[in-house]
Amino acid sequence: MGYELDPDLLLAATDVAKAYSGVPALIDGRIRLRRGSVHALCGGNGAGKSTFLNILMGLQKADSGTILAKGRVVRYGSAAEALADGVAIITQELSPVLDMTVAENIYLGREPRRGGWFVDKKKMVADAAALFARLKFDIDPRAQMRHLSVAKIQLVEIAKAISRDSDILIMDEPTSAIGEKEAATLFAAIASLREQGVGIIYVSHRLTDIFSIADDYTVFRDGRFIETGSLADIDRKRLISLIVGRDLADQQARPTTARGETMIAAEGFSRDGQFEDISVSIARGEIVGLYGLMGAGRSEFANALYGNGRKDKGTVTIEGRPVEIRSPTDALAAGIAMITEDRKETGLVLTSTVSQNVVLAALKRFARGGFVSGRREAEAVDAQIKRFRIRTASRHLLVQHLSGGNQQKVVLARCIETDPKILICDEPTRGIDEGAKREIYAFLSDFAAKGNAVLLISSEIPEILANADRIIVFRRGRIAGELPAAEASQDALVHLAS
Amino acid sequence: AGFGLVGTAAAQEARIAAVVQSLDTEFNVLWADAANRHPLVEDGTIALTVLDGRMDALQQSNQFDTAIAEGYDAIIFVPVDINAGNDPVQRAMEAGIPVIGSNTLISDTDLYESYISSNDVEAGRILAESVIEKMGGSGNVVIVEGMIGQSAQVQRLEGIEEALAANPDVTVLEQRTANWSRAEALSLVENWLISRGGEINGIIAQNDEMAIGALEAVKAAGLDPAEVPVAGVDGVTDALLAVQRGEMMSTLQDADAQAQGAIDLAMAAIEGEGYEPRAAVWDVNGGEMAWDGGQSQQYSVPWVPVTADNVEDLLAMRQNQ
Amino acid sequence: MTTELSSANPGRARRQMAADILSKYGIVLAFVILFVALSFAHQNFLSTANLTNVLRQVSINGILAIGMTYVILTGGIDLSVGSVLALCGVVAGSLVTGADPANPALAFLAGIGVGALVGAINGILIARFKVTAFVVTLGMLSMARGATLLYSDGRPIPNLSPEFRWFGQGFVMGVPVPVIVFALVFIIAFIVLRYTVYGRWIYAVGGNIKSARTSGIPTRSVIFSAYMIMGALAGLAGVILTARTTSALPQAGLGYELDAIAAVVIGGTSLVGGVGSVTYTLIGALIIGVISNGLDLLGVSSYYQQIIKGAIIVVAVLIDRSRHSNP
Amino acid sequence: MTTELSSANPGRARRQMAADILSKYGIVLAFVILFVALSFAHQNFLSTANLTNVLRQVSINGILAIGMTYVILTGGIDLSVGSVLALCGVVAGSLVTGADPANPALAFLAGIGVGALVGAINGILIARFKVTAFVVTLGMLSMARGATLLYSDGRPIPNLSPEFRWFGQGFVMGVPVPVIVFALVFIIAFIVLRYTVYGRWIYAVGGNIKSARTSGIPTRSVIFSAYMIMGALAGLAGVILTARTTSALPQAGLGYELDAIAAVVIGGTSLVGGVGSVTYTLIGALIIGVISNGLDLLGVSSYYQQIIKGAIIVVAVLIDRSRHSNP
Ligand SMILES: Nc1ncnc2c1ncn2[C@@H]1O[C@H](COP(=O)(O)OP(=O)(O)OP(=O)(O)O)[C@@H](O)[C@H]1O
Ligand SMILES: Nc1ncnc2c1ncn2[C@@H]1O[C@H](COP(=O)(O)OP(=O)(O)OP(=O)(O)O)[C@@H](O)[C@H]1O
Ligand SMILES: [Mg+2]
Ligand SMILES: [Mg+2]
Repeated sequence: MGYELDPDLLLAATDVAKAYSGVPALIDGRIRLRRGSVHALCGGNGAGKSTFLNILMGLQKADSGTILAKGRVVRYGSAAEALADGVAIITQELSPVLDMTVAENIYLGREPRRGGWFVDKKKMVADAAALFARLKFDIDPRAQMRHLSVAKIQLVEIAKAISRDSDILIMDEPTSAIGEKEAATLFAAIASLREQGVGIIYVSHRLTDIFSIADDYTVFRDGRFIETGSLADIDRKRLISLIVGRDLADQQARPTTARGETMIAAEGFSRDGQFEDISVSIARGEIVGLYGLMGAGRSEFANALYGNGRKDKGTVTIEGRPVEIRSPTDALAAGIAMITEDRKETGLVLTSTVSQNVVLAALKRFARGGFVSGRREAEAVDAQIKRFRIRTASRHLLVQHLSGGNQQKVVLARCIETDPKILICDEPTRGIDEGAKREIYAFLSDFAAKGNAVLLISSEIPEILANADRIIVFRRGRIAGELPAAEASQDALVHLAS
Repeated sequence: AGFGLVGTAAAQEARIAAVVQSLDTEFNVLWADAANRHPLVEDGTIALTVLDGRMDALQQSNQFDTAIAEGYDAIIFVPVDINAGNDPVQRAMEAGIPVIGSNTLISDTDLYESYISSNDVEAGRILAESVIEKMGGSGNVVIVEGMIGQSAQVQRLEGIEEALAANPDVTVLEQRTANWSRAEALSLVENWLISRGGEINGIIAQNDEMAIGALEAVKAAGLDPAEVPVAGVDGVTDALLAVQRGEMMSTLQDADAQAQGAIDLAMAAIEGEGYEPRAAVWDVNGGEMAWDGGQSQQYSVPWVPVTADNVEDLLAMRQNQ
Repeated sequence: MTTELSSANPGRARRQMAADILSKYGIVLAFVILFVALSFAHQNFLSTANLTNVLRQVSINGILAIGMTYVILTGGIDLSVGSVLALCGVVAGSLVTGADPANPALAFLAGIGVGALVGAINGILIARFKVTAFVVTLGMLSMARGATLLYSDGRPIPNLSPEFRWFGQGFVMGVPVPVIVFALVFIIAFIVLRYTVYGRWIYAVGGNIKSARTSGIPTRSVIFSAYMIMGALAGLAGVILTARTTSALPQAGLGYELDAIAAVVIGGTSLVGGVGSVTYTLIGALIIGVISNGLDLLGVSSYYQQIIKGAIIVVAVLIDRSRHSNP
Repeated sequence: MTTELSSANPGRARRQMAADILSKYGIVLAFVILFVALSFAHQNFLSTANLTNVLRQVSINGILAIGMTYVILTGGIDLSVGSVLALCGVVAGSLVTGADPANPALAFLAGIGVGALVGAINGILIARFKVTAFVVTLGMLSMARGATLLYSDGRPIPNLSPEFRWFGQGFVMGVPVPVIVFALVFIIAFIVLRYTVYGRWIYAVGGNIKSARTSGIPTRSVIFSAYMIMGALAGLAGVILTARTTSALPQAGLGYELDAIAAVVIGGTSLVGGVGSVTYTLIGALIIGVISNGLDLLGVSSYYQQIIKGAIIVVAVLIDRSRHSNP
């Protein structure tokens, strides 16, 4: 299959395939990336996007396929080769060196040198500071990576990739962990890179973003190439149906339900330096949204509520009875379940199987006399796999081998297996595709309607507007205000939060 | 820093450091206990500190440095290694601290003020001969060795080889280390009894611990210890008991004589002529070894073959050790 | 769901399958190769007497290695097992000697009890006070050995009652008692790890302790209990070794920690925690035991034995390596 | 960024600072306490002669521990150091004995060279063939010891030339040569880790190998080189030990791996890799050395020594624990 030597064609890949243990992850990966364009790679969870991109980058080996970069056939054996060839990636799974500083992470492997061998720390920090200034990221280059929130880690990875001055830049869900404000800064950076002739492959499940920044699209489904074209020629609805493989009905506006009696009330939660005097109560049937800018302290508060972190002050009552929650064990016993923000750090046991992860928090329900009933476990897990359309070769697959979005679904399934009456969701749709998102929203709505309570933390304003009954806004560790969803708007929220 | 938790020494008290091989092994424990039972130690005239060399020549060298810095009046030395022991002794002597050798030796014994020991080459010979004799002067033996490279292993092997050279009808089937360990020797001999089936006529073990392991293997294989003689060296309690049962042979190394004798020699070096020894081994106290006014450089404690006749006495003595 | 394509290239699929089997059972394969090679190399290797021998020799290290599997699965390590074994051995031994020996079962339980107690101390320091397992158990290695020497005055305790020695030397229907004990320990450990809630917790704690905590697992208790189980098993091994060597030896068990950890690691259990099983540990222990036995049978000299032994262990794991290699 | 809130409570801020200092320098504090206590406990402890002694005693383990820091920082471990030390010692020793001893510098370099070679073998198996470091180096522990015994025929090599012995026994301006060598090794290792690109790479590989690989760091070469450095340093330690004990001992270095690892871990370097420094390792090695020296000075009996030594190590790290405790 001959390619016309188009000088504007930065990258062309065809027939890229990859299977794990005989199960294909990618069957027919294709893309044509033009110089100075943003190319959106779309597909549902497990469609093979990350697999494809990792192959382009030399992080994984393809079983077959041809890759043409800047007119040459390439087959990168390692990321180092790809980097040397001007290809850089922001991987979906963040993997920073936590015990290093921000600047060290950014210049890892290409440290500015002095005298040949020595690291020029001053220059490194100065360069990093300049980079952040250019990108308008508010990060201290000397900060220890370990102390950053997930969002900031994501920003660092973005800055790192951009700083490589490569002409092909791959971004695998770069905005899944960051807020709207930071996303806007990123888009500005992308725009300026495009000006300079860089070609960007951009993966995101946020279609709004795609329509605002991308020029072309390519859709994968179940490992297969489906369609490619210019975004100017397609509308949102058709793109969704290409991704999902069927038509999705428009999302129903959340019905305004009557508030029942209070289910859970947190009073006066404080932790020095992180949040101060937070009181939140949720009624039966209610979904309370928690909005705030990055680092506003929402996650810290939610974790403290769940017993997964220290609090200095604060009391909790559930259905009018005071309860003492010192650990997640207490929380679960009181009927609270939580989807934590970082599925890899605090959500999943990556070395265990899908099945083991799904039942982990509710093992006692599957056990008699301490022994786990394999049959009941299998039934429950299969039901969850079906319910959330978890794309996995089997329930015995190690969860580390699932695609990012499917991992997130496993976390959700695990929480539901505990049969909670209060669900805390910290960014529950991180990396989840449009179809599955709808299912999750429907689930939350349905869950609340059964007389349960939901605390929904989200940095996606549309998500929070569409799903919460009432929205509480955090600003720098304090409650800045509260709005009924009906009266809330994008502007109102942003105004309160900043 | 004028006061100490330990060692507020009275002026007339003699301070002696004993650097021993390892207090994990029964013989060294017997040695140390015997030293502590020396009359002058018991009555407080001598402050004795036993330093555990943990079977490491470097550790012992370090302990010499510590003892020299501490200004002990004398050092008694049971070296781990025959060659590596020379240098620390020289350092101590140069610092004016007399060093008395005991039990195992260093290669340059001239460095010692004096030393008291039993000859390990001789032990090896006695050991091998006792097995060969039981075998009627011909047949196949296996040898279980101590930790390779240590002086007892090297010297006892030398003695064993001398005895074997004198008995050309005896063939060595297998020879391996069990690192002085009973458990290791047990497995080793179990395995040999399988690979060499009925061929083994005698087992020579370089110490009693390993001999007992071998003996247990022999018994577990359903063999009669009288048919497959086993012998070791040292005279540890379990070995005495086994000899008493008629199941093995052993040669007693007299820990009391070596330890208490060394203390007397150290005191003679400190106090000079006219010091009267207190240990029971000396002729002046009714024992069998010549004191000679403490002026000799070398004293040789005889090996005591453990026999059916003396084993009861030895066991009774062990009760008090 | 996505089976359509897997049949597209049968050659590749078959090769993939072979690689999968190797990756899953590589160490078993290595063991089989070793076993078959030794069967040809020495005619007595396959005799009942020798196989019984091997199993009995493996039992002490095997029991320790099973406990070690639990500890390592939680992401920890226990260096104190050799010393704890000795301590429990002298305590048990001291009860069944002299004119009026105690009931052997009592001594048996006392040995295990002391082990469990020491394990509990390790466990508290690690789980509650968050001191690194390596340091705690290294300290305990030293402390337990000191305590052993102190308790026994540095001397072996002889004259153990014959009833007690049965635990090490006896047979039940032709099978040595240590082997029976080992088999029981293995079966129980296997069932617990594989089928119980507690077993799941062990894996989860080692796999990701933060996630385990978020899932409501009492992580501290799980870690604590793993060290206590290890201690109890070290005690059990100490009792059996003592009964087998006919006296309680204060210097027993020197360096056993490395052998136990080796069995676990050769079996492929990850030192990081969360991955592994007692079955593979069993294979690991058998590999170590069979090498020693085989080289003794073949009459290989001390020097070469060490070289060959080291080389075989590395090669066995090399055969198995694909299981752990990063892609 | 969140300063508004944190400054709200100055008392807390001060306490936080104290906790930070403790967490950063906890082990230094533990060392200082130990040091001061020993100065009071024994009047000779602070004498120049004794402090020189301590440093000389620490130097062997210190050199090994510095190499071990490199290896552990990459997330690995090296159990073979004791055996490699012995091997290099006998090789170097064999060159400088007899009627026509070689140039001591040659023997010195030969010892280091053999160590580097063995380290390279470890490194290839680990970095290239992806066999677990624990298994490779455990195998090497056995193989190198066997090779040592074979080479020396199981006997010490005596009568080393006086020039060679200078490496262990000599002084330069009143400072023992081993101490000078140790200091040089420390300074170089410190500078390399702290200021060079290679040092950054070591941390990166241990901190997150995936990320290091994605950033284009030659991870294999980095891992390989760490084992080679460790091997060379084990060789260096072997040469010095041989020169110090005046004969080359085939059984030297037994169990030294645990002491070296202990120094690293007591210093707070994480066994998982990526965190730690040679400075803390130095403190760790000094703690171990000072305990041994102090207890010997005080004439504490051997059994109690083991108990106390174990306890002090645990307590020292307990003081330091806040640094590693999960929040
Ligand atoms: N090592 C592996 N073993 C088995 N299956 C794997 C492995 N790695 C990936 N897969 C499978 O490959 C498929 C494609 O995964 P990939 O990560 O490429 O999806 P994705 O399109 O990036 O999805 P997401 O939007 O959720 O990130 C998934 O079904 C996943 O389970
Ligand atoms: N381990 C830590 N050490 C120091 N600071 C931390 C640590 N963890 C979090 N923080 C800081 O605490 C603040 C609150 O973070 P938190 O994650 O609760 O914010 P958030 O409102 O959930 O925002 P988002 O999750 O969108 O980033 C942030 O500034 C974060 O950087
Ligand atoms: Mg993906
Ligand atoms: Mg958050």
